[in-house]
Amino acid sequence: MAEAALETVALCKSFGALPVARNIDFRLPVGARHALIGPNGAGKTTFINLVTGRLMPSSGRILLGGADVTSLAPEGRVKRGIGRTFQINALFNRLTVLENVLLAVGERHGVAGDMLRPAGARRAVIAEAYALLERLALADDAGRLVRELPYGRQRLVEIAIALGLEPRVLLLDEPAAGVAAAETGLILDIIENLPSDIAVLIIEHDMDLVFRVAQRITVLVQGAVLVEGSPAEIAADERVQEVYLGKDSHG
Amino acid sequence: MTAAARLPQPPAVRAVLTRHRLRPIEALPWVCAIAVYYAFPDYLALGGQILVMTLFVLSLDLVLGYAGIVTLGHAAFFGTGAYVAGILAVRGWAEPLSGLVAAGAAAGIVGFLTGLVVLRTRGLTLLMVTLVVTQMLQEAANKLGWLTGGADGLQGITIPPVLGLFRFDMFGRTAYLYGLAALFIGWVVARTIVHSPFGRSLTGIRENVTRMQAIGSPVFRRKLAVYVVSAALAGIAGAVLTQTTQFVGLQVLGFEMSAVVIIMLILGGIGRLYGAFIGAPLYMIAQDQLAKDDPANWLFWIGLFLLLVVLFARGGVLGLADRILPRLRKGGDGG
Amino acid sequence: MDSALSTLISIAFHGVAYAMVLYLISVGLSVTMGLMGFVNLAHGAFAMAGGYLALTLMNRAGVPFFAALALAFLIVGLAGAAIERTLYARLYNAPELDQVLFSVALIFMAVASAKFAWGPLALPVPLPDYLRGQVDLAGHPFPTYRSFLILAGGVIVLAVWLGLERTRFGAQIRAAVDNRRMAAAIGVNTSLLFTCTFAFGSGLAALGGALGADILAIDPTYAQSHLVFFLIVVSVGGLGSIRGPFFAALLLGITDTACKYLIPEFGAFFIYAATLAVLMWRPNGLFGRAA
Amino acid sequence: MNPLLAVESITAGYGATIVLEDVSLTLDEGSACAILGRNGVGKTTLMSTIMGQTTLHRGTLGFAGKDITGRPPYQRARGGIGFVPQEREIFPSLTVEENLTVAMRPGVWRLAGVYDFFPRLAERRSNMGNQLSGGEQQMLAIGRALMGNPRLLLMDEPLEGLAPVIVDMLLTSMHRLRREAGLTILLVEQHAERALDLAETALILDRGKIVYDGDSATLLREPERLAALIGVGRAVKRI
Repeated sequence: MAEAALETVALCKSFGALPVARNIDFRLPVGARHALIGPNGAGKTTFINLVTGRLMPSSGRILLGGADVTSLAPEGRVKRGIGRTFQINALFNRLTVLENVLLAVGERHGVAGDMLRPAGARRAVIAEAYALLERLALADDAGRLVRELPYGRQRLVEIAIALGLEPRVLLLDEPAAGVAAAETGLILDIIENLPSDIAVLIIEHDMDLVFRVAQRITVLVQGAVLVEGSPAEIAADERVQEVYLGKDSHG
Repeated sequence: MTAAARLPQPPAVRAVLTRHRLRPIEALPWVCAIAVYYAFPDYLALGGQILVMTLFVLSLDLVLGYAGIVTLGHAAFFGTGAYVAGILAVRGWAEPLSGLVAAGAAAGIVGFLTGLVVLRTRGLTLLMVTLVVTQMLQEAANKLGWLTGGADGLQGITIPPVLGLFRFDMFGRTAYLYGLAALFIGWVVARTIVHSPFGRSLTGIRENVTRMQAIGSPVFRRKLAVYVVSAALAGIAGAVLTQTTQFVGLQVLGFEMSAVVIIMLILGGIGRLYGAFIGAPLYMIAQDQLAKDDPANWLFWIGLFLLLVVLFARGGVLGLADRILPRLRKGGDGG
Repeated sequence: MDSALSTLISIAFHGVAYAMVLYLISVGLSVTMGLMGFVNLAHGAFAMAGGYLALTLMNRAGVPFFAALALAFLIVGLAGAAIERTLYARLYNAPELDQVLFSVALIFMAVASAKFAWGPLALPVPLPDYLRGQVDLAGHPFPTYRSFLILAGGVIVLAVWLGLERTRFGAQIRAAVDNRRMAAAIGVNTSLLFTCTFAFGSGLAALGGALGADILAIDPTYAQSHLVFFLIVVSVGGLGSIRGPFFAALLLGITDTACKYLIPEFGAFFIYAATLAVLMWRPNGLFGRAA
Repeated sequence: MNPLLAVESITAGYGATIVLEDVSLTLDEGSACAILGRNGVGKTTLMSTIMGQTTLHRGTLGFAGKDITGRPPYQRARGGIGFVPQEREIFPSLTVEENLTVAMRPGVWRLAGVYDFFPRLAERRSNMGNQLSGGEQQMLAIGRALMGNPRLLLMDEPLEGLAPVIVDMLLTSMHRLRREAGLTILLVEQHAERALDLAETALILDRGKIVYDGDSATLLREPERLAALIGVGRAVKRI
């Protein structure tokens, strides 16, 4: 069995009496391309928040590269290789594109707490950040303020920041959300060309994108895993069709 | 290092590589300060106070302008420094430099302890907590009359010559240079921090805390660190004020003190390191000229002015300069 | 034993009277801050304006006590509406720092204007004869004016509660505090609602300032020196709440009175410490909802 | 006859984001239209845009013969658009009765009428808004919209997350609203068959664009096509 980059064991979370994650066993092998789909309120973003540490689970365990990180603070998990993007852009709007990525790369190099040496003297950090922008075709915008970019380009900066962390597990929360249809292609290209050793988990409503990117798909319904399988299996699965077409299983 | 050697240098990269380098214009405040010393010997007392306030505003800029922490209680640290320096001097530890260090350390400790509380809150709660902490200190200073002189202020402070050489004279020459030296050191500290990776990450915290957490930044620790540094600098500013004026009163811990220092920062330009160097002198000189006869009206005009700034001129003097200068230069260098 | 008891009664009595004033002034602040999310530090200026207006009407123009109160309520309320429309409304979505600066500017201008118009000293409070002296209740003598204050405050508090709990306008306000967007979606004109609420809150503050002139003296620094107490009532009570600030005001009024009686050497130190503790324990106040 | 609602090539979203692109639809008085599509395709955004709660980048909105494009939400509500939002958004610090009366505007629907329609609400009239079950909240949300005596009722997934008994009960109510009250209804619904049963026309959105605009009977007759348009299988088949 291939090594798991990310694994959750019997993960549960409740808000008061309301369970939002029920006994989720999930396994993301190294280098996987995996999609998480499900109706609104199925608990997809909750799952991401549990994995990244923004929420603490009620019970269950989270393993990163085999190590238990269940009680680790969010920044500790980033250090262990988790990177994420946000459903709604969460960028440093009044900084330039390059500076946005620099912050992430600087944190990863462990230099961001340094009060003494100038940031501009960290040439390795800057070189790496700029190379990343070149890879994502953002180099021309490197000096522009993020808030001046069109929304679709900002989505790319989201991904660039996450990649600046050199994550082993990359969580993409609706990477194409809010982008005009004409621009989604670029985002898709980027996702398809991600380094093959990164395990990617993508939450997405856009089925074209999901079926083009994912090797495996997990369907989440009401906080629990309904089914997991290959795209073909999911497409053919009766229960999934019911969820999406709303046929009443009991009537 | 090989990657660094191959680093291409388009303008965006060059900007990051060179931003921390000293520019000639950065000598301007210091040249001005020295010039004032020789040109206006009669105004050195005011000049000394301007230098103190500049340091105080500079310390606030770190917290408010860079880290985005909206505090209504920065006077807590200024006042702590002022009282510690005064009390030490009255109780037999009058040597000024060590007094300055002790005051800075005391303010830093107060910053650390209150920061543990303050920085866990936000919005109105944060405003309230900072305000209440300062009120608490002021009330303590008010009621501990045996130690602080209470409402009458702490009197009878005498400071021996700095380094045993420079006596605080009645013209305020030593005081001015002493304040200038303290401000210079404060500026070096603030400038170093602002241009360090730590300083950049503060900007990140101001712009988007959620994202900072998601890139693995220990946000609380960073905020606490800058809060402590800023508190210590404010404390040193307060101590300089005590040592050079040989008096401390309750107003150093007042709401108006906290408010005025924010106003000076807004006036000069927030989050820009040099806003303090413009806002504090401008405010204090205007106050000196306009408030002489009628302090009440001065408050009205500064209020009205602030109102107009908030409604129409965000960014202060430096912000206006940013908007006007490019227009003047237009045609000169189109790049 | 008897003297201890009468001290307790006296503390409770003066504390409650003080609390009424604090509540009248602060309740409008709580509702408007909860409704509009605006950090308004200048609310005390409206109380101060009410105090100056009422006292001047009585002192100079010989307007009767109750008429002066009513006029203060009306005029300051209208002024509040005008200021809300022209100034506050422009900053509803502005950063917190701008709102803080804006309201600090208003405080400064209010303080300076008051000093210019009325001089630096506190105004005398000309009470009508029937509110002077003492009344005897169950063997205890109580100052008549404070008793009246408690009574009047109680009536106004009750009226405000009934207005908010029993009228459609009150329901609209509560709905908008709960969920501004949905309130608009059922046809509530929220910006008009804001203006009305702001005007009413300012009017109540003016009433509180005028009624409480005997306790919180009307001098030019009023808006600044009592700011912290008004904010404590609101933040400890919980933003947007009507009941929260009432209990917070009672707590603050009685504790502060007790401290002044029993441990004057500490001043307001314990009040601040207690506020700090409460905000640490419940950052949204005792009756605030979780953010 | 002029349509009651005319949405003309709108592009809308939240701030700079774009969720809907070039969407048009018209709705005649007394008709009902179901909006279908998977999650995240912009159904809720369409509702919010008609209500005036989103950023409209392009396009116009007409209602009852008037241009309401720039109108604030409260004017649209007063003009006759009732909104039942997805999250129900009951006012928690108001009682059930206050939740209803606060939305009251003159017309045939009054408190007594709503209580007749949903007797359960009458039983819970003095409970606070946050003490209700999901089904009761849904009834209250619909009742609240009715109190405004709307000509058009926007309903965003009114059946989601409810027990089957409640779903049946609410469906019956919705059919009655159409038949007896003659209300015009725009309905977003996950359960395609139910929605198509209620509404005579249907609109299917995919990724912010309209991919089907026609009558619902056609879709009901051709489940294969319906599945292709909203099911998860479509993308695979295309590849």
